[in-house]
Amino acid sequence: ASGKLVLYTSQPNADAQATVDAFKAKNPDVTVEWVRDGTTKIMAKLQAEFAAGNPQPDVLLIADSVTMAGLKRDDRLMADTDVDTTGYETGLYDKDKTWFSTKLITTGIVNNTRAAMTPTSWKDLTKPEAKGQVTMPSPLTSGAALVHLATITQNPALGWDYVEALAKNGATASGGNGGVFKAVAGGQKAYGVVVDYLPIREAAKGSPVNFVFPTEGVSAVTEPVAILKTAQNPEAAKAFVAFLLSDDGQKLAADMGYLPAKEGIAPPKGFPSRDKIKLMPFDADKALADAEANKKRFAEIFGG
Amino acid sequence: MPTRPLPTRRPTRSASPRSSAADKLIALSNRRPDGESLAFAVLVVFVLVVSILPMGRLLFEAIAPGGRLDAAPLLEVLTAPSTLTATVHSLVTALGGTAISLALGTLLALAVALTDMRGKAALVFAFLLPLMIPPQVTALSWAQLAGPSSPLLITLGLAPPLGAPNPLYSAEGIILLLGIQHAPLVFLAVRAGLRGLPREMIEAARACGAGRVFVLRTIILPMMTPSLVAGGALAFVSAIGNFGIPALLGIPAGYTVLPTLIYQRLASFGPSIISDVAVLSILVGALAFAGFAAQSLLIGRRDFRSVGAPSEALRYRLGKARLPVEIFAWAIIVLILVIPLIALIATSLVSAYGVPLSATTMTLGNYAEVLLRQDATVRAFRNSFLLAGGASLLLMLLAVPFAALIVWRGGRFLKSLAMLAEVPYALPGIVLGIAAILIFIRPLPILGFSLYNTIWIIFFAYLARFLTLSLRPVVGAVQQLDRGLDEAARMTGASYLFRLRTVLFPLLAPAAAAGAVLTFMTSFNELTVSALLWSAGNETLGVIVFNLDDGGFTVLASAVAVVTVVVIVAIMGATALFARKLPRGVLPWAN
Amino acid sequence: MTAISIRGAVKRFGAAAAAAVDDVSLEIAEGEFVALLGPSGCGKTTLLRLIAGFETLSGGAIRFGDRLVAGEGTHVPPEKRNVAIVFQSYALWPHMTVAENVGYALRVRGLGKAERARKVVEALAAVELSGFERRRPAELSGGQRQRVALARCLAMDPDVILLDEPLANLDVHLRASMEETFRAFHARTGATMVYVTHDQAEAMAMADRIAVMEKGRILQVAAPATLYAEPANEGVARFVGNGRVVDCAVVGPAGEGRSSIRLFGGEALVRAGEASPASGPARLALKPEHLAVGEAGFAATIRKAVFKGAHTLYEIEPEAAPGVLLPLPSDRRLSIGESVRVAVGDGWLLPASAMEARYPAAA
Amino acid sequence: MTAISIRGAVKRFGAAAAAAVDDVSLEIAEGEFVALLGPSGCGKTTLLRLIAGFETLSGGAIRFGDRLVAGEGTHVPPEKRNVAIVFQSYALWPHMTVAENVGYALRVRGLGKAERARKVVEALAAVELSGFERRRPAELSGGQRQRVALARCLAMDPDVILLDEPLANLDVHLRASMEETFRAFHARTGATMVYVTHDQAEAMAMADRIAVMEKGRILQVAAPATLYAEPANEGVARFVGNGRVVDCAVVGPAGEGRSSIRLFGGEALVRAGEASPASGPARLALKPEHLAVGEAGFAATIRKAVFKGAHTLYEIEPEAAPGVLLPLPSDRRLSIGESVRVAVGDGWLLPASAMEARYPAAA
Ligand SMILES: Nc1ncnc2c1ncn2[C@@H]1O[C@H](COP(=O)(O)OP(=O)(O)OP(=O)(O)O)[C@@H](O)[C@H]1O
Ligand SMILES: Nc1ncnc2c1ncn2[C@@H]1O[C@H](COP(=O)(O)OP(=O)(O)OP(=O)(O)O)[C@@H](O)[C@H]1O
Ligand SMILES: [Mg+2]
Ligand SMILES: [Mg+2]
Repeated sequence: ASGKLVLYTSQPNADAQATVDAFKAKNPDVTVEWVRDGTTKIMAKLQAEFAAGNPQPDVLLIADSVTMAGLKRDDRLMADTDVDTTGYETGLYDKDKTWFSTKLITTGIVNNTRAAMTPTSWKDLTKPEAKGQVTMPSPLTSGAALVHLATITQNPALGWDYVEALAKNGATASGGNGGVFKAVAGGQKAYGVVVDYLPIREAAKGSPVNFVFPTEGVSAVTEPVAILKTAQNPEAAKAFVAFLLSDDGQKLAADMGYLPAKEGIAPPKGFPSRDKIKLMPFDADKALADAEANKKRFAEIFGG
Repeated sequence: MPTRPLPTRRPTRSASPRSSAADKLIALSNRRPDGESLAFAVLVVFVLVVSILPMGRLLFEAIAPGGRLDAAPLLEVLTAPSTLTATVHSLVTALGGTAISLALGTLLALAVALTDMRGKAALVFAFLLPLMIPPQVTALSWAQLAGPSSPLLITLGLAPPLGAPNPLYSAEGIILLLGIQHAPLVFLAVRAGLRGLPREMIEAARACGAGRVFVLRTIILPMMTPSLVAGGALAFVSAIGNFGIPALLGIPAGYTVLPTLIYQRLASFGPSIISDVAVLSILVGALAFAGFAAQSLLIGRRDFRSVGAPSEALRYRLGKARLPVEIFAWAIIVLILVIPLIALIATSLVSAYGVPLSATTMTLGNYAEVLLRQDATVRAFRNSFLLAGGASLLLMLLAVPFAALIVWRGGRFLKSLAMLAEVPYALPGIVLGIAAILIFIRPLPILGFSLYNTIWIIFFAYLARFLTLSLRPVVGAVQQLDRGLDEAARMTGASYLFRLRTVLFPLLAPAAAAGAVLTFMTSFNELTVSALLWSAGNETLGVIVFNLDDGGFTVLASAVAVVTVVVIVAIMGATALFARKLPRGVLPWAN
Repeated sequence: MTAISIRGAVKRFGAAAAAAVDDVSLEIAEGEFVALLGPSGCGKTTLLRLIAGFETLSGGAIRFGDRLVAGEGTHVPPEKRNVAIVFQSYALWPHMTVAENVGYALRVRGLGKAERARKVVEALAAVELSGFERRRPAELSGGQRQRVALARCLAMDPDVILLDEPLANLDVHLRASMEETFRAFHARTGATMVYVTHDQAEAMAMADRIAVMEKGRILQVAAPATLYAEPANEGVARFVGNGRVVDCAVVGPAGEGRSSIRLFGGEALVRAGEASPASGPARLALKPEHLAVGEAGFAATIRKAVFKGAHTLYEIEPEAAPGVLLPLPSDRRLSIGESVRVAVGDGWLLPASAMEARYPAAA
Repeated sequence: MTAISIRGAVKRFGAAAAAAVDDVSLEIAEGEFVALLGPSGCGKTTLLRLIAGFETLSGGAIRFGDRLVAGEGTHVPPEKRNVAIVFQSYALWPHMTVAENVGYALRVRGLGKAERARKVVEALAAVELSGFERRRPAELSGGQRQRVALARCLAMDPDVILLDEPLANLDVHLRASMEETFRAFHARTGATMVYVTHDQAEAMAMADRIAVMEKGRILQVAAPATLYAEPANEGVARFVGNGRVVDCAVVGPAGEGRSSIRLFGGEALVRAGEASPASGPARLALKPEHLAVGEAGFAATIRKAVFKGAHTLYEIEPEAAPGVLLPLPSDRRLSIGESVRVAVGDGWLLPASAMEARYPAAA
């Protein structure tokens, strides 16, 4: 492949740079232009480009499968049937092969090391010890939180009863994962529902936090990659997707500190091995269909 | 004989009868548009392009999503209960915040301009700095401060029990922080107005036996109405459009205002996001517009011109009250500047977020990382400096003639134009960004190239967004200016541009500079507009800070923010060195 | 040649009922020095601003020579009219020094620095402000400010100079010396000058012609001596020279343009024009100096005395006309309440037309 | 009793070399009407502002009665002095209507609305501005503004009124009527008034005493008639009443306070004080009305003529003293260049001390 490839991603800067560098090492003829921003902003940008009838990117590497499901529903994505998906659980890629998960960013529990208990189960957060001490990202603003909510409510063992119990126990839902992590690391709250890499990476640097993969399993956003129907350079785009899903691509994800999506790739330091992490089942299309209803119900429960 | 329209060409009196050729030349020169009309045309086009065009584009998107006329989304959004709630919340917080800004800004402006308080320069300097600190940072540090784990409250024994709701996560909290954040806007406007207040106006009242408070209430404040209105309008519009503070304090409390509602809409997956958002932002624009309309009704046709040259600084002696007043003023500075700044600095000095700052954990590694290793930071400094400097300079140049036209030429057209020009400032930055994308993603007609993915689209958005910041203080100043000063220049035959340069600019310099400072400081670390519009190589400081923070590198983000503040302080300090060479009052912090 | 021709000029501010300038027509010849005289608020400043182009006409037209500058849909902006104006409020630029204020017009014309400096020094010397070059307006006294405004105008070397009470704040001496400056300037440059003032002495001393205004209208335009000696109507008679207008009865003509009249029970010879009534009731314009305390004349009582330096100005009440008060200057020491005989040495019978009610009731 | 006592007042602006007010001492009695007269820039306004408390003294002291209000480390702020002031620049508040401007001081005192309205109407009537209550300053003519400023001051009913050229922008008639207003007001309230003016006639007509200033100093303080007839020094002699000072030789006393002198080759009898030189060279103060064209007297040439309405003011040059120009009013028609005989009817021999060089060289 060769030519110019335009990538929109919500990866952190350094990660995006590393990804692009590694891809270019393999595909020296491709020049990559990439734009990095928060999921909401990058989507707003993209939506505006759609509205103006001139979308710029060839490839998207963003956020979560629900967002991708939405784009697929709006018929914005191109199917890539050539790609090799061996080693990927079904559910980690679209059945029509329009999007493919590239890593697992799981949502679990973080606790401040000074907290009264170390939780092991989601239900621990509804215990009296945790009253008023739990904070979590709001599904109204965070994509990961919305996926988490959908996963929890799709799980018959937890469901909306669990969400209501959390609310009753004084849990707050604010902003995004960054805010939650800061609240727990800063000691304002004892427990938080948060994505894995933040506490694991910062704990390694000395931050007073501990991350727990609850026994019921975790939800995960999978940072899927997809090619736009309007891509100018589908060849390079396909090469990019293939690279991300390859062993090399997955090792790169692990090097950056994320759980690889492909089985058989060693997890990064600080993570338990891949088979010890249980993923709760998740249906992206259903989550998309339910998204507005879920948000509304959540808002009612948490008074937002 | 008395018709000698081209004095520049005939500097000395000539008795010779004028030739018919000269007559023709004169007739021609009469038909040729004069400088003022030219300026008028340029300004109208400018406002049309930078203000009306984006809003028009959004309006189009609202009523015709995807190009097909369809009022359904419009009605749906407007009639949604959440829209009504958010609108009411927006109004409540913006009005409350404006009240606090007005009180705080006016109080300090009066103290600085009218009393013999000490250390004015430093105070003004410190009072303006919070403009530099992103609202999110302020909100966060205050939230930390007021919460159960607040070190300050714990020390004072006032800390609420662990887990108790943070009092700042409420409408009141939002109002308080909005008020604090925008107080400098009011301060700068009122300060500039006070500089032009003729001394005799106050003296006449004092001679009537009026005490200080009475003079303040009946003379100074009423005469400051244009400035107060200007400052108040800015504060109101800023509050209406503010996202950072209600996002941090309102979302946890379930208190949604229009900008946060817009953000939530953007984070959803509906196919009509853009048109929904357009409708909501039109609502925001309408609120801001209503605000301006109310304000201009408030001033009405009243005349605030004062005859006579402004005199030297007024110095009310505070006497025994001096120390308490000084302490009070500095206490405010501690609250609005020192505390957030300390939080910011502390965060930037530790290796990881949440690590307590101590002699052993302190490190300069974050600074080394952002300054030495990440070249994007340095690039962002350069970009932001150029963007902010360019925008504030260009807008300052345009604001003076524009303000003079608005006030002196008047007319409904110009007044409406001026009000419309202010609306983009109230739009949430992300919406303005969307509008800019909608306009510029396609190649420009005729020119054939696209501004998209260049730094110029950010520049354009800055011009649209900050026009009002530059314009408002100048409009207030012109309203207080004796028109005779311009007329005296006209009769010398001075052309429009020459008058602009030699009379209007110097006379309005303090107000224009106040506007430019506001523009520079707020655009220097602007985030929400450039977040959508930046592209590789065109990062701005706000984008860098946000991306670092968003990626979990809060400590690095803090380091960049601290460096930003330091750079601004350095710039402000450096300009103070040249203060003597500039007309008095140009630099708000150089007395 | 006509320099400025004003035809039926009207200026209304907003929807205000009364026009500030009301159907004014005035022809000013090239190089002429015309004074606008009239009570406060009569529209002098407004008329001046119309000429300068700072106000737009509500009606009528103004021409400079043949060139239409205002009215009939045209409005030439002030900067294209080459008229200089000295503002009543000075309008000095506070951010410039005195020298910069004065040199502004020269800068506009692109004069070199040295030449500019020379002319500024000259203009400042003419208003006796040498040495004040580097001050700023805020550091000047009121009179000094006025003189700077004057110097700024002189330095412009314009075709038409409009002056709005330029000497109002100056003392007698400075005023006399400024009057001299104006006269000299006028003689030297031949500029057309329109001079607004409320000070008659100033107007009389300098102007070729004087236009007397009242309530937005022009009452009379004439040379100072004519205006003084032969006012066309009661308004002018009363306004100029502290005049009074009283009722009298014309007995008949007395030759040499004089008529014999009966006044306050006495007799007198006064001047009469062709339009003055030849007999019967008439209105007589009297100036203070027409009256003198003497042996003969009508009987009157001293009512008031005001010291004026050179003389004392008394107010007398004729015994035949209680309520009428007339000014009378005298060197003599008279006491209030004293009865005296007053001789009428001169006077002017107003034209018959003036009796027609526009200005009824004697002073 | 002394209302205002100024002792050695000095005011310096910044590091400027010359003091704006320089060692001024002045005692003003309660209820007195004192005028400050002097050329532009002589420090009148500054002295007034010192009395009002708007400027701080650089030296000396000011007392109101026994109360020290300024100097010796004290500075009572203006609002505590109960002095009213009418500013040269009016200082009307643009955001208030005329009625609000005038009623301000009454509001300060907490007067009821009805009473306030009544007093405002009264004050406006006194300045002939009834019916202007609801206008704003921007809608008034210059003279109207000045009258509003005046009414504002009158309505205050203060102990001390300071007026800074309050009539400068009014026409003669209004001015006369305002003068009347001041006098009546002064008589009614017995307020102490300090009146700054450059108009001598005004000062003469109204003031009990006049202080003549020059370059920050007071030259003489005296009743108007004294000041006019018997100036203490050359400065006053020249400043007041268009006077001139010329060299003469005293021949000897002539009784009745008169001396016989030789002047321009002629002889004359003039007034002399006790301090006037009894013989030898002396300085003679002449006013225009002391000179008359007649059969006798010194020979002189007519150099200039200025029409003044009631008379013409000529300028004559004595043949015995080329270069000296003297004003001379006359009803006669004289032409420029004509030779005439001029009789000296009066004059005042300046005190000997005045010869000591402070004001050398005759006019
Ligand atoms: N902008 C304005 N709006 C309304 N009325 C005005 C305005 N300017 C002037 N006037 C009115 O017009 C009339 C004429 O005003 P003008 O200033 O011409 O008077 P003037 O003859 O110059 O008086 P003065 O000698 O007092 O300066 C006055 O009655 C004044 O109140
Ligand atoms: N703020 C100031 N700074 C410096 N010099 C000043 C200031 N105010 C006045 N002066 C100077 O002090 C002197 C006296 O000024 P003042 O205003 O008292 O004069 P005045 O007698 O009122 O004159 P006028 O009749 O022209 O109003 C003048 O030479 C003036 O230039
Ligand atoms: Mg006027
Ligand atoms: Mg003065």
